[in-house]
Amino acid sequence: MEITILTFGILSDLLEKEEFQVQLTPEMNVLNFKQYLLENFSKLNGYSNFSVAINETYASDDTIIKEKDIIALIPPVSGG
Amino acid sequence: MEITILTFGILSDLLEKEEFQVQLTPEMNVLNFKQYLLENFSKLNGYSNFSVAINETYASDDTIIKEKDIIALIPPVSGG
Amino acid sequence: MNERISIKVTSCPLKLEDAYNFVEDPSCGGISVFVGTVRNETQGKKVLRLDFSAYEPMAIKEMEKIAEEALAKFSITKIAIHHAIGILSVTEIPVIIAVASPHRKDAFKACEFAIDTLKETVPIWKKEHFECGEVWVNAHP
Amino acid sequence: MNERISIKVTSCPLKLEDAYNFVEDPSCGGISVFVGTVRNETQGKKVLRLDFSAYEPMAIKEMEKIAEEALAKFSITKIAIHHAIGILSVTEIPVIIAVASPHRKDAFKACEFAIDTLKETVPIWKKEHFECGEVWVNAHP
Repeated sequence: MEITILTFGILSDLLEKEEFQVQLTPEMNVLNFKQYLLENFSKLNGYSNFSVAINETYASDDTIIKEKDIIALIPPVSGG
Repeated sequence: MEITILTFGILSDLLEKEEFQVQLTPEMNVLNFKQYLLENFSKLNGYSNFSVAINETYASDDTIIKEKDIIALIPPVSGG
Repeated sequence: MNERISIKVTSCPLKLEDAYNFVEDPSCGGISVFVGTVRNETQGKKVLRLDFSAYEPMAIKEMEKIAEEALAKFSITKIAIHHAIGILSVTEIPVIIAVASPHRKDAFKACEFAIDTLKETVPIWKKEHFECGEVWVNAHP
Repeated sequence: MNERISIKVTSCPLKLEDAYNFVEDPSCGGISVFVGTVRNETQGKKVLRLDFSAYEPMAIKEMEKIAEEALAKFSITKIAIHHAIGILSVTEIPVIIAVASPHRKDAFKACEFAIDTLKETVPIWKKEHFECGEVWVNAHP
């Protein structure tokens, strides 16, 4: 299934894009998705210090990614 | 010696004046001064819940009152 | 007076931007402001207005002491303590305290210290006016 | 949205009076305001400006959560959480939080809770610009 990924902060700089699509296997959870990214995007250069939000809400490692989900890669926040 | 007394808050209401003079014996301390007031001003009606400031600074019970001191009777404050 | 301190006792309306502009500083990352406002009720009774009076020269001295103590106790850069006197209606402002510091925790702590101490030591009094009478706040234990 | 909450993420300059006027209420005796300001240095390095970016719809949701949680945890009446994005210079204002409550302790606690939590959870990022380079704040442990 095709999933849209949004990137922010340092991750936009590392990946050199703010949005892209990936093909994921069904029933993939967030932890496996992070591993997939680290293995397939060398530009991340092993940078794993980020959270994942699904549909504008923080997701836990065992959340299953579903078709049409919008995934955001959230590096450590620094607002305020 | 003649001493000027300033009153504030409820004490102005009780004594019905904001300033008056009293004749005090020399070497009187603040504690004795408070007793003097309570004995000589029946309008106070026993109201003893006040502090004494001398020359715009809080005074302790054993502070000696000196000629030309300006004494203020400070009921519990309620600013803010 | 210490140029890091702004003290005011006034019968004019207090303005938030006066205190804020005084403490704002390029070295500071946070500003904590406390604004006291007149409530419409106290202990279940409807308040019409408050009447604040002060022993003004002593009030200013005590407010300066609080500001100096806050500068000594906390890592803060500037502090403003402004108090209004006279008659104030509901939502009007008796007191504004603003504190600027490099790091925010210090500003919060100093601001709370200043308002707590002001309420204990500064010779200012308020009379509450109700529909049926008036009372000096705190006068009776 | 809850009428006791004002949330804003904007590229326009934040105004203290907007947050203040929103929370001011006749039932309240105290208003605690926190204003974040851009400092001229960080860890000994001179800061020229900060560039704030946000995942805006999620930032708004997370700020609403903070406001709802503050209303549930503390005896407060109203809360405003406003954040600016874009480029800000020294002394300009990235964030304003204002909280009104009947009694002041609740306003202080809720205001500090809100800024602490915002800095942990709200998806907003700042890049510090120095004379010789730039860095995403917090990006590296």
